Amino acid sequence: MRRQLLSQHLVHVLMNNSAIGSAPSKPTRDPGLPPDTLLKWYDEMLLIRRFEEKSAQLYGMGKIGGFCHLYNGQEAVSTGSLGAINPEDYVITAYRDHGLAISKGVDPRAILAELLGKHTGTTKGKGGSMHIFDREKNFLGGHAIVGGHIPIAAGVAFASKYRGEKRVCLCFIGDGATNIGTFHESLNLAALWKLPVIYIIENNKYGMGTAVARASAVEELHQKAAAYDMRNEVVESGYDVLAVHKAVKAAVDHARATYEPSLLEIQTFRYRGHSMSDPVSGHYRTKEEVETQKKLDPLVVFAESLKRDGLASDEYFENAEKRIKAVVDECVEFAENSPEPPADELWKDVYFERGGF
Amino acid sequence: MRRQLLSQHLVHVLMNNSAIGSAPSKPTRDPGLPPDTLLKWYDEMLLIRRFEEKSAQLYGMGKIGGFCHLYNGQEAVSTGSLGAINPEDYVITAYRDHGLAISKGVDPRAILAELLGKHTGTTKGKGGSMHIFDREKNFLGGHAIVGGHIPIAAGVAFASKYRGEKRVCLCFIGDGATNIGTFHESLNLAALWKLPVIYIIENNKYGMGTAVARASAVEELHQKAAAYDMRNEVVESGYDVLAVHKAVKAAVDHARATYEPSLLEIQTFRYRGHSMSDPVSGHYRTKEEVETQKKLDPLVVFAESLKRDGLASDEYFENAEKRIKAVVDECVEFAENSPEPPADELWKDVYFERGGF
Amino acid sequence: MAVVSIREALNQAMDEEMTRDERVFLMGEEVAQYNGAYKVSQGLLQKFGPRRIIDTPIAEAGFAGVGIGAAMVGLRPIVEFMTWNFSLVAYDQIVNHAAKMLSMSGGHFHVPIVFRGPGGAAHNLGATHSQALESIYAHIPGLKVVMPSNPRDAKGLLKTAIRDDNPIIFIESEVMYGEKGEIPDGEYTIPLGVGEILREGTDVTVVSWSKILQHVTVKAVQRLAEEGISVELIDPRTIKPMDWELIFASVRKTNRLVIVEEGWPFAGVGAQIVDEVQKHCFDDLDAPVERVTQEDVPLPYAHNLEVSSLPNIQRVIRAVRKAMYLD
Amino acid sequence: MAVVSIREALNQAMDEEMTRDERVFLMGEEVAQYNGAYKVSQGLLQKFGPRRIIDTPIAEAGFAGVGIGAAMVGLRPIVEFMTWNFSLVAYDQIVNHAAKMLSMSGGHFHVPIVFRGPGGAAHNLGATHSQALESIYAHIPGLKVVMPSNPRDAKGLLKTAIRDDNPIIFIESEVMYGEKGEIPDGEYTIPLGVGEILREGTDVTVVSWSKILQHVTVKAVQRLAEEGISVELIDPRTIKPMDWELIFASVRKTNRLVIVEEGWPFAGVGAQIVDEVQKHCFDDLDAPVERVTQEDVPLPYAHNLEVSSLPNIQRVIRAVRKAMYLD
Ligand SMILES: Cc1ncc(C[n+]2csc(CCOP(=O)(O)OP(=O)(O)O)c2C)c(N)n1
Ligand SMILES: Cc1ncc(C[n+]2csc(CCOP(=O)(O)OP(=O)(O)O)c2C)c(N)n1
Ligand SMILES: [Mg+2]
Ligand SMILES: [Mg+2]
Repeated sequence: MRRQLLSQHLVHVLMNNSAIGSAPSKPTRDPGLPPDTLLKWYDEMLLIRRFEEKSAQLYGMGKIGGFCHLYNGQEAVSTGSLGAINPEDYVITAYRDHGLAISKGVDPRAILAELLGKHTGTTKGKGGSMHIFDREKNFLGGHAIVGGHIPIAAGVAFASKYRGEKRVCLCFIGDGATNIGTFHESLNLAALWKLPVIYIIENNKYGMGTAVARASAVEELHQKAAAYDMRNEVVESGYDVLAVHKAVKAAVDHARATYEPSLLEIQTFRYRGHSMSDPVSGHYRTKEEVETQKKLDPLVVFAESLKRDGLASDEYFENAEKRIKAVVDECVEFAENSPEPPADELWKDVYFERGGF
Repeated sequence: MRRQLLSQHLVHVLMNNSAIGSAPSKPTRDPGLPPDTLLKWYDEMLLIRRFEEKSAQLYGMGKIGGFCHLYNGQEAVSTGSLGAINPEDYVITAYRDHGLAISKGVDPRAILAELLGKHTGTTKGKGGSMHIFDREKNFLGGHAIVGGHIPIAAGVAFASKYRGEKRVCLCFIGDGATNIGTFHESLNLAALWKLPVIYIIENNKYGMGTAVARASAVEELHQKAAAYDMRNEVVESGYDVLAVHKAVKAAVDHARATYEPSLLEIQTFRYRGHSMSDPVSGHYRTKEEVETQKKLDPLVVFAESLKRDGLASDEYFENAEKRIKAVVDECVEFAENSPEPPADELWKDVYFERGGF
Repeated sequence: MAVVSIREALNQAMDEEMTRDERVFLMGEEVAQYNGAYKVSQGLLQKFGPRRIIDTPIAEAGFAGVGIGAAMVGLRPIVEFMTWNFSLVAYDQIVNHAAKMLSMSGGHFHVPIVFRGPGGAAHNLGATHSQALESIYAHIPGLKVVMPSNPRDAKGLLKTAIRDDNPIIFIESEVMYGEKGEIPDGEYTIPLGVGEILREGTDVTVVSWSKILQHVTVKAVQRLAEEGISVELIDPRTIKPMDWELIFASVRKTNRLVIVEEGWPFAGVGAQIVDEVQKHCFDDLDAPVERVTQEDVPLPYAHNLEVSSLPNIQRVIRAVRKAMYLD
Repeated sequence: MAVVSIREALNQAMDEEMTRDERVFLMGEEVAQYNGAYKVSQGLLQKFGPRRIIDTPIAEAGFAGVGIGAAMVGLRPIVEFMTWNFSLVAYDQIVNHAAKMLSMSGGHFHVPIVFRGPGGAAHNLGATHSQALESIYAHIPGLKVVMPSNPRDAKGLLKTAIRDDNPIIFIESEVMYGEKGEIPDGEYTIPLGVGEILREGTDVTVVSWSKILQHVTVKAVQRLAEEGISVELIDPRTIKPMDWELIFASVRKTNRLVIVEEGWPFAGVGAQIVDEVQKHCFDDLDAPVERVTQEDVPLPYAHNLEVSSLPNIQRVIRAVRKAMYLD
């Protein structure tokens, strides 16, 4: 069982490396990745982390309402994956979407304004946390119905192929979402029609309070690709942005070359509860489990590897914290000072009025 | 590809056996099967065949309305499968349900009356051809929405296990139906919860006019079980009632012993069009293909093997035709002479009024 | 004026729009090789090839979602449901994704898509295969619902629907594909939301649409005319947005209203018409609004029960006479 | 009389019925280990064990179907949707299978099942997570739709629903679980299809249900009482079958009717009430029936827009005054 493999791997890592974070024993860095790209990735991951921490604070203060699903712990998936595509490529995901939106270049100020229900938000305050969209950045949401966006991703890839373009679509899926019907229908369609979509399971081990093994008859979720003869791969070290990047890059290259889809399973972990109303641990997972997982924090692991490779010093990381804090502060100021949507927005965007694109 | 394997197998059979029907080179007969059971099976398959031919006639005469999906060519699946279970076991299928209903012991007179929309029909004329039901016989339909009955079958098996019974549920599924979401959700649930359901794909190579390879990313449909770690088997010689029986029996035994489900793929062929309004060949398959497949007719194959094993003579088969003709004639007389449902039936069976079971 | 069937009219609409706009494509079960279960897409595969006329597996939620995704990034899909009954497995895609995308994305992504196919009862298809489902779609903001009753409207409305930038529920009738009528020569479109007065009258307004309009209501109105009752007959053509002013104006003239629809009564489209009319024409109404609907039961298979469940000429005549206090 | 929350009331109902009848079980996402996303099943896993309190994967169509199959062969499932919004992916199972099984099987198989969970808007959940969907279920023959507004009814109606032999759509309110009220001591049930007059009055009848009744309508009616307007307030409790006679009798007394509901207007439940009332009480009505509904748009996330879309006290007061020709 993959679950066991991962635990063994974890144990191995923890036992053989005194310095936490030096986990990837073999270097996974693509030699073609320039140092400043790597530093940019680090900054991005840090921004996501600090952005989410701030969101949690603002939620606690009652400034953010509704459901709010944070990404803490999964940053390497977002940054590693989106680092493998181009701006014209598409990204779509479920409701746990802040991190991916930031990686796709969506203005974090607009994201935070959205969380606060402001008119300057990504969707004018209409979608909220679960529905971040940005047409210009090719960020297609933010979707709150589990499984609902999976066929939509295939459709986006369909359009790309229809037009003879090489644009790919990355579609992020929770482990829990692999049990719903649209997952199956979409993977079959994507494989049958050879659509350039890369389905990326963010296996954070739980769908709300339900562990993978209590929801899915197979724990090796990438194995579900067998039912569609689909190219697939598992990344057990999903805390390692370089490992994630490598796997996604290979899938993207394959899709561009052949239009063929892939199913990737990236093993990761969420540090917070399912949403802000769910405690970090309790009913379904122990404090110990969370703490153990946190020992392979994607930011720490990446920082250690950057240091080891001589690409960044302690000073760099201190400065990064400051720079990122300033960005997050700016987001808060922007969001807090933005106006609510005007009353007549209620009637807008119900039907599209312009006569075509 | 399984498809190719089958064709090779076909060629092999046709080349090496001058007598059509001596196909199964190794004897597949379970030594525990008494001769009179085998003869009963032959009679049953013949009844299904003649019943369907009569239905086609009556449809042509305008006496049967709506959609009518005939079973000709698939008789070995029905008889072989249901020969492996007991009366208290459950059977559920889609709209191509006459043959399975007959094998489950549903009164063929009532089935024909149903097709004619008569009050003496299996469902008082309310369900029609696509919705044959019989509570007493544990025949749970007859369901016209593709995929709709697949989770229901899991629920029936769930109830069996809930009560600690050993009753199994056989659920028949078209090849086309393996692409819909409920198939996936149901197999996952059945495997996860260990439900005693045997999912039997009747792979007759087409879903309406769509060949398997144009609808499913894998042609080896039983391979879809891999996504659920489910026990599975393919029967390439689905024209051979003994081969079908053997595979289903093994799955049923396994389910009774362990509560575990299986996914079986039985390769078969329908001789008629998809429904009565679809021609036998044309748009999507050639006359030659149909004729070639008919050379492995389940009735002929079975008759030859009975003769070879010395269990039945030519005389037996002549008599069988007469007996079965009499049964079908009786069905027609019964159905034709039965009354329409009375007008007030419209308001019955909308809500169940009795106070519990 | 050419005389064509509704099938041909729909086919022409798709053909012309696909010729006009490279972004339009057709997808659905059996639409390509088989030329459509009801042959509405006859010849389109041959003309446009498999890139634009696409057979799908049986996976309505999946291919509806594919259409939505393609529409979000600039294509203009036509998604055929073999019948609307099967759209229920894709209901979430239509209601939670197609209908809400524009609003939830704050205007970033609109979804120009036409979902089309036959609706309503045919003959002896039983409860799951005979449903008139306009109400459960018209209930949803973000959708438009279109139901043509003749070849001219079928073509003109479908062309407009394909050019519209919103998700459209386009419901044809399963038993009317072969019915013929005149259509204008050359290019034309018919706006959504505009109803038509099929027959002017003074005694009572009757609103009805699609098959029931043509197979039942029109005939009942003819019989009533022979009795000397002057019906003003309205085909709204679009269910949502409904042409309220046309209906109100007529009711203000006739002071009576009968609605004849195929769907079930409870919270059906007709109920909404009653609501709007009693609100806007309260003092004009001389009698309760009468509705003729399918009985509130799953439609049985047997011919006699099926017939007695669906609206029929007698029931329409009775309703009109009741609205006129003639019985 | 004990004072309990709606959450506790529902929990007691399930607990008592599961104790009483071995065939009853509960299935849904997070209902067991997590004690329910809204804690309605708190403690039930501990009491009844994993055989009868069952966590499901995210597969609503799948587990709804499992419930239907189990019900066909004699169990009595309670299927929880984490919210009713997610039932849309299972809509086909409910509409084409649960609702039609008895009829299509000619009486062979009835489906005693309760589908339950929270419905309606909570706060800032956005368009897909805020829907009041009673209309699309009440439209379907074969289903009953129940919507309690207080702990006493929640318990009594849920117990009746579990004992009923038909598929029941039981819609709770996502934001009312913590609200408390008195419930009778000991065993009791409340029949389906029987409404309740919450307050007698003479000037105008108001019909409203579930959260909007308690959070909006009751308060509006209080304010109106302060203005000297005497409202007869009716909680139908069951949407289908609706207690028509109770409503008709009230309208015959007050001659005016206002309906306040959370759902969208077009072909909503309120439209059906208008239809029935104008038909049966035409000569009794002194003014058009007024409806207060959610605006016909997908519900936005931002607080101010959400509030302005949903029915509120001001709009109810305005509607009542309008029905009384007071403005
Ligand atoms: C169809 C549907 N059913 C249920 C829900 C409620 N729900 C929201 S998130 C969630 C868990 C999803 O888990 P997973 O796919 O693993 O994603 P993660 O939250 O771990 O990122 C559930 C059950 C929903 N939004 N949609
Ligand atoms: C959800 C749904 N979509 C479409 C249909 C129309 N339809 C009826 S049968 C059928 C083909 C099914 O093929 P298969 O599963 O292979 O079964 P077979 O007819 O070969 O026995 C289709 C598309 C339907 N009944 N239900
Ligand atoms: Mg998860
Ligand atoms: Mg088939």
